[in-house]
Amino acid sequence: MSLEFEKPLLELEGKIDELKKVAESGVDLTGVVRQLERKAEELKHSIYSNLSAWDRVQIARHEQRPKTLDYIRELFTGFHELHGDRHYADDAAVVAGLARFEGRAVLVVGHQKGKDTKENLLRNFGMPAPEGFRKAQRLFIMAQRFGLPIITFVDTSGAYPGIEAEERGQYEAIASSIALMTELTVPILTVVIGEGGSGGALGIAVGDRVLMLEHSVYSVISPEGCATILWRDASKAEQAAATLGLTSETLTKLGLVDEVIHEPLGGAHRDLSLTYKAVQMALSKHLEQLVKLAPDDLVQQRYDKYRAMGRVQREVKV
Amino acid sequence: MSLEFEKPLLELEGKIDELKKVAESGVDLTGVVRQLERKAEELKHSIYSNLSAWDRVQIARHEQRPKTLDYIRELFTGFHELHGDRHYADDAAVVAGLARFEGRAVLVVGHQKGKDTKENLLRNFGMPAPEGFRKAQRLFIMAQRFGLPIITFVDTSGAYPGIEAEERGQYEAIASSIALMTELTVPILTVVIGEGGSGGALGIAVGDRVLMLEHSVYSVISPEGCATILWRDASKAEQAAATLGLTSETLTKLGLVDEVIHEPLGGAHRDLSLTYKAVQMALSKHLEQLVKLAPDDLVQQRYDKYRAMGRVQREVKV
Amino acid sequence: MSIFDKFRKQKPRIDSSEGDAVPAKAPGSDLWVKCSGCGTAVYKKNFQENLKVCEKCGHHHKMTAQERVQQMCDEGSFFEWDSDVISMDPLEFGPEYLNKLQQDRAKTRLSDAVLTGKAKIEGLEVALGVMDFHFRGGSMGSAVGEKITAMMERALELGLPTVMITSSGGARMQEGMLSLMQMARTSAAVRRLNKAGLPYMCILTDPTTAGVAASFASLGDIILAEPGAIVGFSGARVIEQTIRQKLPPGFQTAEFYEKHGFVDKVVKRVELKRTAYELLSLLTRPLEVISES
Amino acid sequence: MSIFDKFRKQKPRIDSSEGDAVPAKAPGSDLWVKCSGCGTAVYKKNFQENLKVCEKCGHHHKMTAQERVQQMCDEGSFFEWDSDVISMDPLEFGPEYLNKLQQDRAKTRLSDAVLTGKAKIEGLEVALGVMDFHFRGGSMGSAVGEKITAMMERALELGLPTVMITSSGGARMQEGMLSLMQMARTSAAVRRLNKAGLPYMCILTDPTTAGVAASFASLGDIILAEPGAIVGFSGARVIEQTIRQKLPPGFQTAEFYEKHGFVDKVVKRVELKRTAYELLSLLTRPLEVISES
Ligand SMILES: [Zn+2]
Ligand SMILES: [Zn+2]
Repeated sequence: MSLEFEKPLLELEGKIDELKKVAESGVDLTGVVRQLERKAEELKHSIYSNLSAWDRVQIARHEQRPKTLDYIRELFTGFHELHGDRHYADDAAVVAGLARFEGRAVLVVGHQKGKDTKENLLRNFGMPAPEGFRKAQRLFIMAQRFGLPIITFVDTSGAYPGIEAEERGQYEAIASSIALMTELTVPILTVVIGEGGSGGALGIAVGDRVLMLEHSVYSVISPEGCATILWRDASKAEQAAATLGLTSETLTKLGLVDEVIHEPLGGAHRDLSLTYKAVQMALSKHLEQLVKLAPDDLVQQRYDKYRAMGRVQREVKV
Repeated sequence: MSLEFEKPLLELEGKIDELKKVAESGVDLTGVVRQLERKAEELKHSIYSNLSAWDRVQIARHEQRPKTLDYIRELFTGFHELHGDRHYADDAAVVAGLARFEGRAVLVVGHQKGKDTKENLLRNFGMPAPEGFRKAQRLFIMAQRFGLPIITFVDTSGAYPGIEAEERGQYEAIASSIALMTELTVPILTVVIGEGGSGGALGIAVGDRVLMLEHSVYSVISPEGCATILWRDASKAEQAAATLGLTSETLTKLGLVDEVIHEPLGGAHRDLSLTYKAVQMALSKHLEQLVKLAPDDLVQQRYDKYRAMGRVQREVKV
Repeated sequence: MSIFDKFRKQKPRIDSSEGDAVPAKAPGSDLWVKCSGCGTAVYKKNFQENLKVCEKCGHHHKMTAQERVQQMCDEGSFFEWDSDVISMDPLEFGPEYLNKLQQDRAKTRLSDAVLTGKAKIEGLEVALGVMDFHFRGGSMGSAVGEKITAMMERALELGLPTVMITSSGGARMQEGMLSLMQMARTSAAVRRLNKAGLPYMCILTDPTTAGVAASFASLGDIILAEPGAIVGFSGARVIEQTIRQKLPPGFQTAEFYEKHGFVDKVVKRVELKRTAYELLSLLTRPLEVISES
Repeated sequence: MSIFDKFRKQKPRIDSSEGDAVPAKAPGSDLWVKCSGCGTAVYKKNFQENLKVCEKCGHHHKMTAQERVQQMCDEGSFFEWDSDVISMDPLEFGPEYLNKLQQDRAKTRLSDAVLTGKAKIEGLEVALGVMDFHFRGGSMGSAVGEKITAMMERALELGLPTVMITSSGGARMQEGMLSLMQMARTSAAVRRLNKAGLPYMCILTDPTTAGVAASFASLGDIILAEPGAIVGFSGARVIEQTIRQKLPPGFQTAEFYEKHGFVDKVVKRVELKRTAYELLSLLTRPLEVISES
């Protein structure tokens, strides 16, 4: 999968590879190659330091971008996935389980998109059914019982919009998940690692700290959905993305995101180990701070944090 | 519907009615009628004071026996039925709602069998699906939040044994309902008004006081089921009924039932207003006692009560 | 005197909206409205006296927040809170959005899509929130979230039960993620009511969907709904696009959700006040013998 | 030295049962058993070394309680509780029932269908209950309920996590309603563990149905199950009679219930000890860095 805005770079990189192959047969192209490599490096910088909101959306949705299970594999030890909501089903769009992060027992929960079509079908493209939120709730309560911090990874285009999901109370599942997270007495750390899609994201994303990878996006509605509503034209998604304020910078400015985790040049998928390291360090720092808080303080601070999220004014009547 | 053991009495009563009709046309039959009436009264006593366990099963299952909604209509005011488990469905085999009993706000929950085929189909013959138990649980928790006593009416042949009920975790629904009832901080009064069928009954029948109408039955397995297992012959249900200890007397002796509510001669359906009055008085008495207890004492006493339910001995090894 | 005449006395900010019913186009059409359920033309006076419920088909038309207050509260008992809280333009959508807000404020005489305050229902004091679909489709931005959260916090201070009458298409897109966060903010406030043992009742009216359905609207101790009200998370159009087939009739109605276990009771508008009162009394006045009416 | 030889040293009460596998009928059949999953004849020594799991088809055969202790606990760490608690005949079923109990006590060397005690799993001290299907089909009467409840109360006193390995057809009919009440009794004890923040783990083995499934077996903080174990409330025969059709393949298996959301994880017998240990450690030793094996 190549992204539109990366094409000039990829073409140049392709040319360099070709020249290198030719060079292997004895022709001396060192100078030319070096020159092109410098050019590629410049191009890379100019492309990636001027990413539009829509470019970000593309990166956030990139199939090769690390997913929840990648982070679990790389940053956690002894992970045991736990299944089921104890009511109806196990939803593979949400993975959850116990594991250790830097030796500390925690509950990990995250949306899981697939890396290919087969996995996407299994996991319904990471779009949770009500059972996904209810599995999370069940395990949140268990984590609370045993005093385990909770780490959630957000990566979904949204809750699944299907007949059966509606029948089984998609809205109720999201609401009760959000409400539960506001009152849990254990630390909650959330990282938006890819796409944060509306209520389906928020259902597992009410945290004491909400972190966000630099090129992730988090939006009240998909750019396509927004464009359809505003201009009755889904192809104007690019324009919608620009207005929705879905980037990590804007969300930080609005006070909705606590820290942006910087990504390697070109996005997380271009240097996985750097990405994992960055996420680990961020988690580690915040977790260490949060576990020091008394449960009552934690809950009060979380309440105050969300209480402050709004921009209103008092109307002056003339 | 006439019961087998009642037939001689019903025949005699029919004969008396006939004679009375004849008498209306001028013939003096006063003496004969009076004699037969005396005989009928004696027969009634002799029949109803010698009811076998199997006779009881017949009375307990009688279509005209008062059902949960009858008690709600007669003993409660301002009943508002509340629907749904907030997860999957509303189960009509279990009715639940808020109402007042002698002016006091309470939660009422009960199995509801039908009085005819149509209602039986709607209510699945009073056999709960998992959603019935989960509706009860949701409302138990609400009652606890607001300090409302809980009154449950038990009348089911058992939890529904179907594919979908199993898929949706019938066993889990019953278990969590039982467990919840053991720890609720509000008074729980249970009345077995008809058939108490195994786990499907117990799922709403863990009470601080368990009352039982005289001719109700409460059994670990249906007599038919027991006969099938013991003798591979469902028609030996009568024999099984006798051995299962399912009558109110036996259960009182075993310490599993706190009070037997006496029924009119011939069973509850033969004198409804007497029955309602008797149930009301029993509920009133016990409720008054229970509301005086502090929540912690209530829970502790309930624990102790169930803790004591067992007959074991220490084996003396020789 | 119609119910709305009464309201006029009580509060001046009456909206003459016909809800989703439209003025009939015949001559003298200002006296008639056309039912959006069955198309029947109804004499406007009767329509309003009947609480905007069609006498023929029973369709419950949308009400303004003020009409709702009139319907649900004892006369003269409503005292408004936060009437001056308005939204800003945090994403700089620009004057178009601000103008629309201004227009809707003028049209509805509300500061945003919810009216909050203290009121009495059959003598029982409650905190009351009423959403109004006529204000930006009842969408929830910062102002709606703020007013609802503040209302619940006041209910907590005053020890009042809370009644929330909802009508909303969901989050307000133009306020972006701030809008989404109102779901968490309001839900957190509901849980404080729960913890304090104060009853919280939701009354879902047409429509209650998306971000509002998925937050405070489905967290009630008791959830009532008006007949035919559309409830749900995803909109019908989005679902149809996803599954590429038409939705079954009755899908996502109040009755559908009662059957599926998410609504305690579907209650006709005419019975709503009494029902709400009786249920709230059961939770707040446990020992009182109340009269049956 | 096979795992069962070890057990013999540790405790004398070894049951030579083959679980549901049957001795093959060929000459020298005492050396061979036939897998009840695929019918393959397996060399008995291998069968037992493989924890009674068929090497060919993976079928998990029933184990005795003592074998289970041997499999799950550190050598020599098991200390039995309430070994002398036996049921009575409260309904006066008569000598036939009492004789059967006596026979099963002799056969299984258990006082009733559950073995309880204190043990160590990879060094972690736990309260452990193991049901044995060979004793009256694992049915739950007063003795089973008493031993399980007492075990949990001891776990509460000692502050130990509890592991309950289930195998049962349900309530014990011959003890009537006293048997049913064991569901409430044991469930109440589980909730005390919950309140104290002590982990409670259920491990469902074949079969775990009816009254046991519908009480303590489904109340675990974590619920593991062995592959292929039948779980459920109603028996397959009863359901088939009710719906008058055959049940689908795989119905009511551990895998079925994992898919339907009621089992956290299906775990092969060979991995059970390590998995149980790791999960319990996560709940009881939150700050410890444990080694991966
Ligand atoms: Zn109409
Ligand atoms: Zn095999």
